[in-house]
Amino acid sequence: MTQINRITNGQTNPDQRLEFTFDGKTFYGQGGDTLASALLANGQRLMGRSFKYHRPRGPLTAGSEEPNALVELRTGGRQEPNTRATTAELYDGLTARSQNRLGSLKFDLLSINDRLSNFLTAGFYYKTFMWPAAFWEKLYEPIIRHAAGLGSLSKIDDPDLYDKGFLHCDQLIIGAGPAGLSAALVAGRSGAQVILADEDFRMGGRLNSETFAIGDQSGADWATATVAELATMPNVRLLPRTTVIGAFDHGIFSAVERVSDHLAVPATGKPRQILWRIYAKSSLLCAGATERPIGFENNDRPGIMLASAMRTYGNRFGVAADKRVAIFTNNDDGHRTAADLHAKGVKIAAVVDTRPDAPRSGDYEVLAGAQVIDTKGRLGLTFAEVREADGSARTLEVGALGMSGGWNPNVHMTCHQRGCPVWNDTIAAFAPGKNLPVGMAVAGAATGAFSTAAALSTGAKAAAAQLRHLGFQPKPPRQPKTEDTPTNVTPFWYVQGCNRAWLDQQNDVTVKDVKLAHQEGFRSVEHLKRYTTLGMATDQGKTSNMGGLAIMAELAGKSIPDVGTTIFRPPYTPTSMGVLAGRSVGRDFHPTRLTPTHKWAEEQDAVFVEVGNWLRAQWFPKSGETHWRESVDREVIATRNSVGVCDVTTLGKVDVQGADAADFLNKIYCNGFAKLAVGKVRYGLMLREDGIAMDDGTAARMAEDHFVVTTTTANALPVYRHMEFVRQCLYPDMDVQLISTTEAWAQYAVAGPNSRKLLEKIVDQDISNDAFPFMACADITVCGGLRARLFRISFSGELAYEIAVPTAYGDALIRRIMDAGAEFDVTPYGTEALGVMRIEKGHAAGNELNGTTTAQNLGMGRMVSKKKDSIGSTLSEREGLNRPNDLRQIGIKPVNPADPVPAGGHLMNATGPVDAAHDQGYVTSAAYSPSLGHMIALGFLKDGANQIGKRMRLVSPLTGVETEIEIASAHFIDPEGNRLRA
Amino acid sequence: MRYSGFKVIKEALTGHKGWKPAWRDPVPQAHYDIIIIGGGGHGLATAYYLAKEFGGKKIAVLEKGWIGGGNVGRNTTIVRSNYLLDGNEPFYEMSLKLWEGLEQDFNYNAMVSQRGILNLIHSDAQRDAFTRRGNAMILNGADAEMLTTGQILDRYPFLNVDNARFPIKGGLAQHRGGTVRHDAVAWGYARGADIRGVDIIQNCEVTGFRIENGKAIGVETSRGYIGANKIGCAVAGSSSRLMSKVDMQLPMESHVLQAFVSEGLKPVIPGVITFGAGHFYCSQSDKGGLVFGGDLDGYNSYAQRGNMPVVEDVCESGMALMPMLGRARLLRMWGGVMDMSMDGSPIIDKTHIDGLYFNGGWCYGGFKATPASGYCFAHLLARDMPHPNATAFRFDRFSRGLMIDEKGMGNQPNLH
Amino acid sequence: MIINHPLLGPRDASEFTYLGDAKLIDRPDWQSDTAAQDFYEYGYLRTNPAGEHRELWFHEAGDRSWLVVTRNTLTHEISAVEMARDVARAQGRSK
Amino acid sequence: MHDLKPISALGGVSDTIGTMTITENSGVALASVAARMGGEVATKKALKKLLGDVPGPGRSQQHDPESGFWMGPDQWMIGAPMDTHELLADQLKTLLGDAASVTEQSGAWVVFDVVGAALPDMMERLCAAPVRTMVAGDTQRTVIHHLSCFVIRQNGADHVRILGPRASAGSLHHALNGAAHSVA
Repeated sequence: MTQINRITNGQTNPDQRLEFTFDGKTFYGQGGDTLASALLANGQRLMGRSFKYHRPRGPLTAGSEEPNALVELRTGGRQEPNTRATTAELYDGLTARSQNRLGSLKFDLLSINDRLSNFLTAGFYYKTFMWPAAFWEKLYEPIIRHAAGLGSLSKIDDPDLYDKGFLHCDQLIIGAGPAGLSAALVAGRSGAQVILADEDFRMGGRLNSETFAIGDQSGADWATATVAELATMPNVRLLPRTTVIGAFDHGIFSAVERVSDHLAVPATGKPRQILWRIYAKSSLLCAGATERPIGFENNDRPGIMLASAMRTYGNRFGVAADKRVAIFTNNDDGHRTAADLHAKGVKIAAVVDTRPDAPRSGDYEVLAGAQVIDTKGRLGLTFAEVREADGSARTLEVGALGMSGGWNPNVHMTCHQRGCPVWNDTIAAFAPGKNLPVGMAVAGAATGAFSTAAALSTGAKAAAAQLRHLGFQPKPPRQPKTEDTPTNVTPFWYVQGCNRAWLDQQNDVTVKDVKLAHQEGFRSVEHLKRYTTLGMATDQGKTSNMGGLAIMAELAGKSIPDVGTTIFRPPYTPTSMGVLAGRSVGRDFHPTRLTPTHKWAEEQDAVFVEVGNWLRAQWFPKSGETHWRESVDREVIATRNSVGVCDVTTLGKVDVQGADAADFLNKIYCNGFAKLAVGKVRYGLMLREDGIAMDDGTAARMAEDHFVVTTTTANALPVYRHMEFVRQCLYPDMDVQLISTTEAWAQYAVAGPNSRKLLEKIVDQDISNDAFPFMACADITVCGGLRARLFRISFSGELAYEIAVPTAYGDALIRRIMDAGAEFDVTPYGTEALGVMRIEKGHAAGNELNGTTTAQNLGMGRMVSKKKDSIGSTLSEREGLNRPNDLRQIGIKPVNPADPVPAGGHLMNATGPVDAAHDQGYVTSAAYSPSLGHMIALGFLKDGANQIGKRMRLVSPLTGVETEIEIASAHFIDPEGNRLRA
Repeated sequence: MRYSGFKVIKEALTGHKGWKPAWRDPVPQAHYDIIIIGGGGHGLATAYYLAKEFGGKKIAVLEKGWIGGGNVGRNTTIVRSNYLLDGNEPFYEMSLKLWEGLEQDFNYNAMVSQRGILNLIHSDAQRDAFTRRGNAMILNGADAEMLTTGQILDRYPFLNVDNARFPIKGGLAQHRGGTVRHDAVAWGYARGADIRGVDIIQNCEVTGFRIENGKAIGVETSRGYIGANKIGCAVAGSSSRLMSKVDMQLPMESHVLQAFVSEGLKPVIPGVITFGAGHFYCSQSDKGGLVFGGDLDGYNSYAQRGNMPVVEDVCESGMALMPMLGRARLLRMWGGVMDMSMDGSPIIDKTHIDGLYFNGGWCYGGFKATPASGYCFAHLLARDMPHPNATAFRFDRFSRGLMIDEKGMGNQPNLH
Repeated sequence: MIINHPLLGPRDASEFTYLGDAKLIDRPDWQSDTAAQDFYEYGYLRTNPAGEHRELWFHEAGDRSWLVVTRNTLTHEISAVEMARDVARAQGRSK
Repeated sequence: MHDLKPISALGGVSDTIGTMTITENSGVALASVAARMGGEVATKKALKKLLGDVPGPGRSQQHDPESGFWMGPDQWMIGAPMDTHELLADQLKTLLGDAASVTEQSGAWVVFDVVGAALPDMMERLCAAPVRTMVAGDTQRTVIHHLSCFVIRQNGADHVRILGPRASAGSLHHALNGAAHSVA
């Protein structure tokens, strides 16, 4: 198909012939085209269907405010729904499909909704579909949901990369139209660090769409030359294809650069888009303005568009919207479109100007005081019905109609911190208000100064003012001569008496809907928006909000500013979720932390498990083992019978030094530490200030003024933060220094009756029971001199040690331990076996320290020293935390050894009802104990301490389990603790 | 005027002339039996149930702006009763049951859609915790089901399993959970209350309370003094500001919670899904937008807007869970101000001032709680005793050590 | 947001962790007769102002300093940033 | 003398991507020094002697054999060649005595040297540190891919040293390489 509506070449490149398909049909466009301009060049006006009534639609605009021409771009994992054809940069091989249709774009079966529109008015769904209740999910809603929505996701993973980046500048200039470019010149020449961002792939803004000159060159050429000069300045960063999406607190902006969206596929290793976080000392908003449509019957047919868009297609893309066009305007600017297109040989049927005193603007008919009252054409405009000033009717045969209802400054970014725009009568529109985001100024059309001359001068002035404030000496240049016509507009929002005149073209909100909402009492702007969905479409109301406001004002007999405005929120244009996520996706969602034995464990075919960001060995399967339980049982038994080794590096470690170190620990632990002897370790329980258990661990006194504190793996960070809070904010004069050493030391538990024998082969010092008893600690050396630490502590309940060496030696040490332990058949064990043994021993862990349990609950009530002040001690004494029948940690075993005792189950009395009212407690941790030959569990039970031996029921209706169990001591193994002292 | 399909058709054929305002715009009377401060979901629901269930007469709702302009219109529209603790679960289950009959009850289609809610599990400890919770739900008469990864993938085939940093190991489902068209809840309650004689007074800001020898007797407002026998405050987000007028310090902080919606898409996400290894929950509205949210911004704020780090954090989680989302676009983001209480649970209680009652501290739970909150607050106002399902929501639970801490985060509001 | 660190200058707030009201510095005396009430108010009651708020931030991904930031909760404008340790000392806290 | 062989987090990996070279530097011994209360003056005096100058907030002192940077109030990280200073912590403790608390940190960090013409472009894809305007010795602790890292502007014009948590060396390395590819 030829480009029948390509009139000149504008700024596109005819030598660059680009092939693309739309709904499977092949077309050709030129370099510099958008998808919309290329389709229009090919005479394809119909590009989409509206949301509710499925009306045929073509482009209303030539920019990012487009409500109608939305397509599914690309295919497969790169399929991108709701892409604006008006901004999609054409590339060779582009494929696009129309969306939101049932059947073909031409014959959309759901266009039946248009016939039923009278029944489907604003908010109709709130009044029906209520009977019978069950039908909503089953019948009504599925129908509505499938009719609703626009484009579709592929359901395939997005294959592209997204980057994030951070930029710093003195001045961020948003928009590279005449105002932005002239500002950038001033700023660039002043030596300031400048960022100039524009959403378009070609900088210049309206200058590329207009014909008037700047000095002795065309506006477009001036823009090109200016951009070229800016590009030579090292202190200026040009960001084309970059949308500043939001203004956030303290001068932080977010911007999305579309690096590869104009390519079929991003280059290898290169991102599709970049999310820039811009730290700007000042910002200058030069976002321009957006033209307004006019409300009249059937003003939504393909071919009807904003006059400025028609001009953009003509001047920039060299495309006529149609061979015969008319203009409907209430201001002088509309005439420009007629004049420009006329000069390009397009037939101007007439300029319909609502103003009785409409000017003559060229060699074509101007109908003063006339209005377009209706249009015809099923899939595209064919006729426009006009009512002339004298009331007589007139039919114009046209394929395109340009609407010019005046211009709205693009104030969006000025509202992102809830600033409110103010009404400006001369332009009959809202302009930026007072309370702008900190450090922001506005220039050019965004302020309501619509002439090119005003844009150049206000841009330069505003930039200079900001830069002076920052201590630069900018020199505003002499501005070249250029267009400086005053704005001349007579407000005209919609043709009286019309009903189906579209305000929000995508959401199908018409004048009639706004009137109905008003009639039903939805009279605040927020209520109108929410009830009619006006302005809630993907164009965020850029072309529709004003019309709605104007009609409400009329109905309420108020002025537009009295009715109010709607505040714009980020993002300025819809933003892909991919770029907001950046690289933190898939396996890179969070960083991975590996233990010092990771490489070695992989060699042992360990199975790993995520513990926070850590990967820990869960168990070490041996050949022949078919079920994880076999491996875990073997590891437990081997450890209890001989010796096992487990990497416990992930436990948090904090180095606490200073003269007041002991007093400090006395504050953060509820039990006492002042009297702990050097060379000894003590278990410590840490409470939150609210008296609830926060974390537990050990503190080893390496010297008078030096402790090594361990935390649980999960709480390493919060506990360190808490300790710094206590140190800096509560006891600022304590001589204490803290630093985390979690990753500085590789630490392994060596547990089991043969653990001493094993370690004696490695440790250089005497570690006999006398020399190194239970709960001893020391700086030692291993293997003939490597500095190390040894702690005689036991999580498993066996004779056990934890040995630590600098991380770099962790790999060597585990291998040495395995060699030295070969004669004892030393067995590596993972987190599962670790868990089994701690449950067998009744040690509380994460499942028990769940943020709601007290020392009492854990059976450690007596640990809370009353003789001293420690964090949480006072609030731990509240009555509610000290009731006689409070939950107590207990052990649980099945009456029938074969029965399961699932964690998460609840405890009920042996007889009586099973419901919440009779809930006695719950199971926190459970495991199969190979030592005992049945499952065991830990849990919390009301008045548990006095229930040992009681028969109860463990119920888990969720998993269909009900087991008869017996309450036992939590210490299933070696309750007297003989083994660990052996 | 009763709404029905028949009525819609009749009006369509007669030019929609017959539609009346959904609620009146009355002038404030000099005195009411009961004044509810706050025309949000909870305030309107309270007035509705007072009038409908407790024979209340002469009731007014005072709203400083437009009804439904607060959190009831700024949330992610999720309803569920998947709570763990005794103090909470019966209350939220009561709320879910009220949702189930709500539309027929107040004759307004709020699009209560029980499409199910799913909490994903990524670790064994999480499975233990969710098992305990699921059991608690069932023991309280709610529904819960533990799903395998396979069952989950049948319904959500696009979830990331083969390249996940935190693999999905199952999920706890509540099939009766789902979503509700949030604005319609406020409008439906307003209309239902208005029909029953409640005066809904918009643009009427309470500027102070009139207290006489220890008893509240009325409120000063931007539209003059209004007397009342009882005054109920339900102004989530502004609770501390309002109660400071009677020198009350509350056990809560105000925090901003952002919510997001994508461009309209054809149906892709059937139910409500919650990521267990990051901050992300998501559903798809009937209009086609993906409605999603995550964590608080984390700092005290009364500004109904947030900042980018949380936006990025939420989208990271969304992409980690559903890599297809890279091609979807975020359309709008907004912030709501949450009363974050000290244990993450609400307060429905009398104050130390006779005749002054308080409802607030809803944290994230506010929207789903709307019906039960209204019902129980109405019960307290009408009968001067707490509803059996709301006995734990008292002020003094903190001084007495009876916190209701679902998350186990303690007295730090931004962690709940 | 940007927090102007007294030692390090402007830093992105995302490097910090928020705790809450700076009144948390004023931990009550455990031996006072009113200790129970004092700790309840310290732990649970907040003025939660709509306006200037003195609050604690921890420079987690920075120098590990606790800061007292004075920030307007309506506008997010930050008017002062101090080292919490200095504030604590100035308020008479010691050991 | 013991015979245990230390290994670095990534075996001293070095990649060249475009103009950028990213190398794991396994030869740095590290120890933290925190002045004790009342020991501030003595500590600074000793550090001045050791480093030539005491780096203030946001600064590092590049000096041979020991170098150091400011970590926090009255706290510094000292670095030195591993082969000569494996016992750096002990050496510092001897030097400082009770004036300061010293903690061995060698194992806690992975050290990358990032060198190349595209350095500023690469770094701005990684963190908020204003690498373009940072001068030699400027040091910032900041976040790279969720990891808290030190970014140190070295004397070489296009050289930064990055210290990150050793356990996450692989993730950090992956992030650095990814950024290098983006700007290659």
